[in-house]
Amino acid sequence: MNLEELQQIAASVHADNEQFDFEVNVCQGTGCLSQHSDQIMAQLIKVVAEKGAKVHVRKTGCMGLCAAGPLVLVEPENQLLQHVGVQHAESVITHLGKEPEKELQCNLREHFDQQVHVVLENSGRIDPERIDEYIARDGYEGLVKALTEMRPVDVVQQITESGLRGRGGGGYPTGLKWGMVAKAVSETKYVICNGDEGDPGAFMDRSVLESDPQRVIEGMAIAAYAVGASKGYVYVRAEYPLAVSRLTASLREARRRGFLGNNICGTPFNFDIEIRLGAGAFVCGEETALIASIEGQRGTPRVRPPYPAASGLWGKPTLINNVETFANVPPILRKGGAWFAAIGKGKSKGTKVFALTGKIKNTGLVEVPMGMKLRDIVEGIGGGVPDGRTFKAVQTGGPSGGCIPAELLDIEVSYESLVQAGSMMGSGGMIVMDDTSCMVNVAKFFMEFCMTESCGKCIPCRAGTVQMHELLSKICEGRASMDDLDLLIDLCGTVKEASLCGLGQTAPNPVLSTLRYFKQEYMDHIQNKRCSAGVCTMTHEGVTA
Amino acid sequence: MSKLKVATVWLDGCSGCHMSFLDMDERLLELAEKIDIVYSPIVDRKDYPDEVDLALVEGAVASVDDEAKIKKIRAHTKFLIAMGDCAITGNVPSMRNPIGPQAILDRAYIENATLQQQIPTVLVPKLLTVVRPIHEFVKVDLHLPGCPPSANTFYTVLTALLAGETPDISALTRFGA
Amino acid sequence: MPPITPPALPSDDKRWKIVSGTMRRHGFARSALIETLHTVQSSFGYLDKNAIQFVARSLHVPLSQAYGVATFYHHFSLVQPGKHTITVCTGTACYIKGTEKLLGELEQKLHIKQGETTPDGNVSLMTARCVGACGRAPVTLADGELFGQVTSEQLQSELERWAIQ
Amino acid sequence: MSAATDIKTLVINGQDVSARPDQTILDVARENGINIPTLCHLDGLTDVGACRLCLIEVKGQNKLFPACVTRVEEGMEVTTESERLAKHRRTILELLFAERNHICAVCVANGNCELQSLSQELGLTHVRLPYRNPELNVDASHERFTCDHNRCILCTRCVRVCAEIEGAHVWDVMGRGADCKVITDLETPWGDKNSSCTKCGKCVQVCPTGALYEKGKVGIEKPKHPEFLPYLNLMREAQ
Repeated sequence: MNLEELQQIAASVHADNEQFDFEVNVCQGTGCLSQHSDQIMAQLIKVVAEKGAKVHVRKTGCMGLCAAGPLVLVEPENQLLQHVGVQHAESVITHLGKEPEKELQCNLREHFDQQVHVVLENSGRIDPERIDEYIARDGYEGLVKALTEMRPVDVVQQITESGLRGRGGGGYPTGLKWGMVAKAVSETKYVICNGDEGDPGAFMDRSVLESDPQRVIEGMAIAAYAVGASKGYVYVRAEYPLAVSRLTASLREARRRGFLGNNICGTPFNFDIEIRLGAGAFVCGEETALIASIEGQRGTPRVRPPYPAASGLWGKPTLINNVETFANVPPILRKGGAWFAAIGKGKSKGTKVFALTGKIKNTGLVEVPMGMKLRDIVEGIGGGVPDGRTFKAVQTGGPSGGCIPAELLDIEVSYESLVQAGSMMGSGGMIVMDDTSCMVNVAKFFMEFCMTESCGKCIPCRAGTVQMHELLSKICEGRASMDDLDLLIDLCGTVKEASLCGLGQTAPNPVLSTLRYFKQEYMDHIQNKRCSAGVCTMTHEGVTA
Repeated sequence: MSKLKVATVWLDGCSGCHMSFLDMDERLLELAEKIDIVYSPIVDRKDYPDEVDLALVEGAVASVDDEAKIKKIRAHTKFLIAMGDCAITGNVPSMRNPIGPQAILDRAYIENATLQQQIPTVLVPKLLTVVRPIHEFVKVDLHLPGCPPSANTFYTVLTALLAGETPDISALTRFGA
Repeated sequence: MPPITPPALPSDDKRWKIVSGTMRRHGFARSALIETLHTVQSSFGYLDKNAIQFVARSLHVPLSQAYGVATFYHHFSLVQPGKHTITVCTGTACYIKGTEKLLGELEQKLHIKQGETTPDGNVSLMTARCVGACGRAPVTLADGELFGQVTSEQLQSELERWAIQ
Repeated sequence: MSAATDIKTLVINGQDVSARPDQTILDVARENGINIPTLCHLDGLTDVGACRLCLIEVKGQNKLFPACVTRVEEGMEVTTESERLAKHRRTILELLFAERNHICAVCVANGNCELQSLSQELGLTHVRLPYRNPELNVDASHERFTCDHNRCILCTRCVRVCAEIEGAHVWDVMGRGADCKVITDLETPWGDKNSSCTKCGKCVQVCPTGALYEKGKVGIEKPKHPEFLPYLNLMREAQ
């Protein structure tokens, strides 16, 4: 395969599409599928066949605005249709080229116009299981370019220049990581894609794997070439069956087209990928735990160093990046590191995909340039809080992150600014809360999560999260004293500083950040036995047998 | 100078701490020059005095009665010492905690009783669901672990306190000592 | 390493061949433990001690290690699930949208706690740590089928349907 | 490279010390008479860095490092005692005491227990956290030994000694988080007729508390002897 052959494939796809007057893309992501978008698609195909219309009905991945699902996108008009039901199929087809029915029109300009799609550029626009459609949208150009025109060190250089940082949460510079693995001396090296998206309230990785799996495969192959690996693993949550099946099909397609296997693109480069299923353990998002899990063991993290870059899977140098990180790689190779570095602000380059959920109008998946104001995401793209309620906080970073209050809505979204605000970027969950959410209860919710997800290896996390959860329950039930609050703060300190891995070290964050911005709510629960949001039920201590 | 008013209290414990206290033997006489025992299972007085300078509390809080007592004691005591493991950790009385009070009552009064199998309710204080150390109910000024703390420990700690010094507890005793 | 002769299949049940196939595909490597347990779980619905022992012996994994792995991952169940399973998502987005209340109602209606199965073996009530459909919160899975923006009435009718079947 | 250039020099608590590059801070500290508290570490077993008691401070780094698995580096300035470390260590012990049912007074290991002596060493006179009081079982099915989960601190020394030294891997950890428990085989009784236990007793010797003990023996009269481990390792290397 060379660039010319790629272009030929692309041309044939374009020629195929030319035969049609219209393309009707039907979202078949998890969100829309739960509203039977598969039946809608079948009905659309039926109507098209009956009418003999020159319309291509295409199954695609996620279109982002899950709140308005099931979604249908009509091309070339680029008209998005919302809340489409089976009963609308006839109308959708007959209105092609004309103005669609009023109730179906989705014209949320403020939602779409401020977004910049790099990772999601193909989501909702291609059939995720047809590799040629990916190729038709410049897919695999990056890999071919890397293999035929660049040395591994040049690839690393481009990534470094792009300023891309780990999208899994930590924000470690990707180029630096690649360089370390590339320099490690070993016959065998591995590339692992971390798709163990465990943050509750985050579904970016699921969506990318469902909507544009080839992009991740290409990113991994480029990485493997850059670091000198010949074997890769994608670790996906078992809770994502659709992502797994699309990825499986895509791996087969990639092998068929010769992007995986031996002598890729006629070069001596060999690389193949296997899928490994997670089995319901949040801690496996931690890289050493994930490695243990791929090795077939209990997913308990181990002390670093040595880092996986030096000693990872089966003791070999291993590159681990998150799904979204790999998904950013193909366009960087295609358009150059400098292009990517021009998007974003400061030390946070490129875009970030967020899963915008909770008490917000436009729930769904959004991709924005780094450095955008939080307010623009919540109020602009998200459309603000519904039902006339008041915004209270936005939670980012999942159980490792924190809650950002209204007065900080004008901060820019970057790795540094979010940490400064007591939260973190995390993998991209962004959960909006209104005045019906009790912040102490939210802290308790996250603590319960950390407690049940703690692997149990180190004492501060295993036993500390249990005690913190107990103290938070006491506060929520109106049984706590000020001494209990002091004890909670004290425990936060030890769990944060003494835990072995990131799960424990960040477990106190939701408590610390809510204490920082919503201390009054804690005091209200403790001193006045009152929950202003009306979430907590105060009970009195049972004293008898 | 007036003598220090000292109380010793017996909650849910085996009285071993009190025995050990008495094991100070002749040193008790020496202490008696500086302290008055104003309330104790080993003196006559039945009600807790209004003002006590120092109280040594043995035993865990296991019943509603214990709970009321410890709160009253705290209110009328300047310096409160948790004496021995039961007061500090729950110790042996707390071994029923995993199975709950009903199981323990059944075993004692029904399963192991040869006659009159019934659980007493009159004049017997109600048990708490869990036995807990006293510091979970009131502020404790000094913890003196041991099962029981030795007579030497008592002597060293009390003489240090009388001299206005802070004793190094861990150098003297530990849990289970 | 000497060639591995796997132990005999526990019974004639054809599903053991599927399990054995997974192990063979991975060359009976120890690292295939989790993959194989996945196959057991999807074939039999749960892992019993016999199955864990068979897999452990076949892959030369110590019994305690295999059991440690099987009990570490919450996806694996060591008890037989009910005929139907209702899974309530307890992810953050669902929590914010009131999933706790739904779960409480289900517990009350079924007279079981989360993670348990009704005494008649008809319904298991499970929770999931986010199924990634947060845009449709609150979410539940009824026998694997995803329901978004679910209401207690919907759940009630689903339960009634199962009760008749 | 000559051996001499391989020697690292570092400072621990203001004291200049030298070390081989493969040594951990814990090794070097103990060689030089500096005590760092540990529970999961045992000479002769691989380290897991799980108990977090051996955390130390390194100058210029805000993070704390577990001494048992942190290799020495040239010029490192290590502090093993500070208010911050003491606080964390005491809290860790409190968490352990509160987690299960450690009733020292009636424990077989009373007087020979590492958890108990550490609490004294670190000046812990009471536990601020509420006791969890879990209901845990005692497995006395083995003809010679008993496993009392009430006293287990999940240090995994038994798991490691059985797998690494005895080579039987009878023990492992099951469950997750607070539900973790050491088990033999498929959570089957230790003394089961099909048990893979070799009855060597190494696990009992390395157990720091009263979780594993020999029947008919009380700790105070029968201290444990884990010193055989480095010896076994030496002899194994000599083969």
